Amino acid sequence: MICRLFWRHTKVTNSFITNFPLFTIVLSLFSGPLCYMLKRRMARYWTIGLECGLIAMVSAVLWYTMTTGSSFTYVMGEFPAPWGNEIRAGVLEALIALVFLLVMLSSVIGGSKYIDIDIDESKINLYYTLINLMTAALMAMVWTNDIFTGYVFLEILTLTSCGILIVREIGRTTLAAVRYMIMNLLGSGLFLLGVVLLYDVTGNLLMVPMQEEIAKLITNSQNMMAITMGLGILTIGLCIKSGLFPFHYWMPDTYGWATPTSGAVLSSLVSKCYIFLLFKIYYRVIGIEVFEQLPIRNILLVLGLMGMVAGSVSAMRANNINRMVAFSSAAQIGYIYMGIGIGGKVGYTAAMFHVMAHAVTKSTLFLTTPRLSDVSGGSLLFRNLQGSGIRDRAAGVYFSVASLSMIGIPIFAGFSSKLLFAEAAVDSGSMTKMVLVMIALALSSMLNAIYFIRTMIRIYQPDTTGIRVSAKRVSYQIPMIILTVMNLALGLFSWYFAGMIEQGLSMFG
Amino acid sequence: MLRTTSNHLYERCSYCAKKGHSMRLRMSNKFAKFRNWLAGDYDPLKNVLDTDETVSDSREEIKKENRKIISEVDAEGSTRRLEKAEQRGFDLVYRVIAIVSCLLLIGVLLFTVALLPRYGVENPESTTVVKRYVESGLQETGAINIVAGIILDYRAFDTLGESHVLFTALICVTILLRADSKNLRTKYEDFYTIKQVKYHDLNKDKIINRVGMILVPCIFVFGIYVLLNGQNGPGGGFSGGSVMGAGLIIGTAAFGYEKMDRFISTKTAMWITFISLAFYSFAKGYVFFTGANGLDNHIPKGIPGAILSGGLILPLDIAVGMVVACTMYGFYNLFRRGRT
Amino acid sequence: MHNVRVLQPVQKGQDVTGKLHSRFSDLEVIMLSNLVINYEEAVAIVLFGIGFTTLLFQRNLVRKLIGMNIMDTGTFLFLASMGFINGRKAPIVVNGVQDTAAYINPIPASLVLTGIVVSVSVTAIMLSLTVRLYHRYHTLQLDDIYVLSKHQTEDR
Amino acid sequence: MALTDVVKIILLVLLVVCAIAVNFTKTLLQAVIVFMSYSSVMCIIWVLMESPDLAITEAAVGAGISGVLFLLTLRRIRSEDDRREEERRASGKSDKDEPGGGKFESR
Repeated sequence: MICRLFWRHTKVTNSFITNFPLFTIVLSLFSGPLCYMLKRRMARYWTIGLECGLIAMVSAVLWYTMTTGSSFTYVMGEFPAPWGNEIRAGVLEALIALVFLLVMLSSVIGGSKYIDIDIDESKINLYYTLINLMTAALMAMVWTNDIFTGYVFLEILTLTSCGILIVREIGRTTLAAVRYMIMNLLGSGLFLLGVVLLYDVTGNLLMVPMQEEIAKLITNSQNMMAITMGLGILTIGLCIKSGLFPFHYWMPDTYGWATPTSGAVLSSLVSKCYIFLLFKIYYRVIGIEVFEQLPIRNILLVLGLMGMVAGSVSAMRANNINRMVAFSSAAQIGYIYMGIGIGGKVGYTAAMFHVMAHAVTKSTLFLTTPRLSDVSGGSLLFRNLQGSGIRDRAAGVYFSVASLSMIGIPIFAGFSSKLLFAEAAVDSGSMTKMVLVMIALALSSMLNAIYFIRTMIRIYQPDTTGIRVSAKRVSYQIPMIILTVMNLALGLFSWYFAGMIEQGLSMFG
Repeated sequence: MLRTTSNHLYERCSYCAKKGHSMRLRMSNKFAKFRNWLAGDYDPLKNVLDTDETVSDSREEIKKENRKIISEVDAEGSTRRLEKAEQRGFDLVYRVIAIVSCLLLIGVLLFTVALLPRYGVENPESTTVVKRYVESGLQETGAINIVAGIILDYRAFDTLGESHVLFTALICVTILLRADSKNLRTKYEDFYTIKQVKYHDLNKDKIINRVGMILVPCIFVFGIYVLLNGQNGPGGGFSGGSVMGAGLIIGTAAFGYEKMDRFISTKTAMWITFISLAFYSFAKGYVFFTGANGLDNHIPKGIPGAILSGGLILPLDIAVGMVVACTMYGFYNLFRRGRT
Repeated sequence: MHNVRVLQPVQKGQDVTGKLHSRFSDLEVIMLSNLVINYEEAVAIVLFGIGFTTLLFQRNLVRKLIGMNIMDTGTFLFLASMGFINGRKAPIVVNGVQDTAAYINPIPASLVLTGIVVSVSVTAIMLSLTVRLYHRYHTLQLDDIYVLSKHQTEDR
Repeated sequence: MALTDVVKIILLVLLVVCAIAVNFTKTLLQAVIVFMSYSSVMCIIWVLMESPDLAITEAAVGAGISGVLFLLTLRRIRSEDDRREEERRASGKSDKDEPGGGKFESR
């Protein structure tokens, strides 16, 4: 009897878990206006508590999809697929959402000191409002199964990222925000036009019916021009927004001058979210077999390779540690696009793995650099950073771990993703592709090594003038430990995560 | 001009290189450059961003500095000409590239449009979706206006996001324009208040006051009409809300801030926004939850055509309208006087 | 079901075709007549292009924003002209007629409604950014602002 | 060709003219007014294209609120210019000392 009750209970729980994606979106949407009303301390506690709750929910979804081995769609409202909105959860979505939420939580806690310093007291609750709305947008874009919902939440993401950039009210962030917004508006306009073109030929907005229509059209070879154009425009829009090679010049100002939490969130989550949406569109709207025959893939590969080298070269020339880190994320975006460009299951796995690895690593870097500059007279220039790693031990260690991961030293996350990229290149079956990718990987890793090791030498060079400081705040240590552990876990158990991503990809199609 | 030591160094190096000194000298210079780079002193992006001096945000100093820059650039006439020429060259290239790419984009898009199927004929089955919306939309949503049925019932999730877009914009504008201690504006608050007296005493003008007396109630009645009839005809939350917002704006222009603050204060506007958005989120969350789990949501649809019909459409319209009206009024106030 | 619009334009198109047949090949004629028939879409694309160009080149920030608005409107017009069929009525049920052939496609209208609100939000944010920039740099020309910002120093 | 078609074509041409004219107006105020007329024309086109919902929203949001926001921005800028002029008069400096060559953007 008890056993039966328990069984029923678990069954109910199981089906109840399918509601969690909806709850993540609606709860974080609700906390936006709530934090608008709350005072700053309460807003902060509420945000942190909410993030923890969301992490629990998303973990449950991940566990559920992994044990049942299948994804589920969730109808938003009474009306099923081609008529109403839908969201969808599989292993890949849940994994990405989990990583995003963990990074978001760590960034919010780890940068809270600087939030208090950089932002005016009366506007701190507005900052948390924006963070909550951004979480909602990230969740919605990860879960969505509808291309127009993607557009709406993409706009929320754009506006919130502008908001968290300008909340530090100095002249440079205003200028950076104008630049950022202009690029992003071009991107949004192109994305919307692409969506409209695709809607015009398919007559649907949900991803699954769209894919069916497109498959039908392609077998009859109708409207190929419109499909290619729509996809191309949409791709250009999202590339501009995520900062692929020729469009990456807004990056350093944007990431470098924002408050550290914003820098971490913008570089590690927002641009990744655009890439994930693009990947989802390739996989679920166009169909991956169709996508692999289109020339767009090769263009992405070439741009990604160029971005890897160009970003690293720019990072080498920088004389300011934040600008260096920002330019290096241009290079890392290039890696991800290269993975999509290589193609094949391994290539996509590598790209998605690098999304997670880079999110974890880059947020660590952006959260440690202000600590290093704090013990060096508030300067971010290299020549003033001498010995800062010794003065602030904890920040130095976290920075070194993240740098080593960026370079690609074994046991760290960066190494595993580079290994996966190499494997994908070997698997791709094309000799030119393999050679190109290998050369670019080697070159980029070398450049990475040069500028990160130079920074590490710099921050560990003894300097007698400074005072030794150690980070006493628990609120700083905990998130940094979470991020470092995630980094190590992604490095050591990369096969496990790669397996999860592959499982997710097989549910994706 | 503010020059750091590194810039001098850089200039000297490039000077040597240009003058064609011996190879060894250049090599040693390069080595020095490398050493400087390792030390973080070498600054290839000369004068681009970072210098040592810290300058406070004070406007006076910034202005003084601007003047200094301009006068110095004037003094170095040749440099300026060079810079200008460089800039012009860059501009020319940029413009040509941009024009070509824009023309290319337009051309390709026109080409695509020319090849596009005309709606209805060669178009594949885009009709299944439309068919259900048109043929059973009235019964399923209770709204005569099919568009209202789509945005607030079939595809309500998009609209939920959309109203939060507006709220996000309000937050961003508040961050940018509300005066605070770190904002540049505070130091000149006095000046602004003086100016405000000069610009803002429109409400002392009798004509404007009287016209406002007549016009504002009419606008409000029209806005409420549009808002309440969203399910029965063209209109709905967004249009009705923005008409009401326009009414509030005209009221402020005609009657002045004191009267409007008595009518709808900052706190009230905040509470209205919060309650409307929270109601929206939870009502829609409830409907999504019940719909997905196959439960009955117990919301009566009402008789189509009546004002109290269309299930949740009317309350949602009202909530959206309130949010939009408060947001528009908030925009106006922030732009006008730097606070909501 | 959807033949109403088709019948009219194709007849119209044949007129054009007859005049042009001597000079152009078949595909070109079809394309040109398509452009003439779908003149709304063609205009929408032109508007999009003008807006895009303005957003990209115009140095003045306010004009850039107007260009952005024009670009958005172009996209909306493009979207709406897809659903529009000559001779059909607005999607508001009148006298209980619930036939697809009686009304235009209601989906584009609902999407455009969303888009208009997004575009006004973006405009508000960009305008407030403009105000802040002008307050700081006393100019609206983006090039000048870049030049000034290069010479200016900031904390950190 | 029906009358509505003719009207629509005229309005569309007007739309394109307005869109181009934004780039060639002398002052920003003119540009904003041209843009507001653009929105009004757009509103009529929505009515002709049988989308009354869009027409109402465009009239209220596009021509109304957006235009008001643009005008408010211009006024903020003008009041800045006024302040600048007064300061300059107080300090007795000439136009050339100002960045931007002493031009006023708003006029």
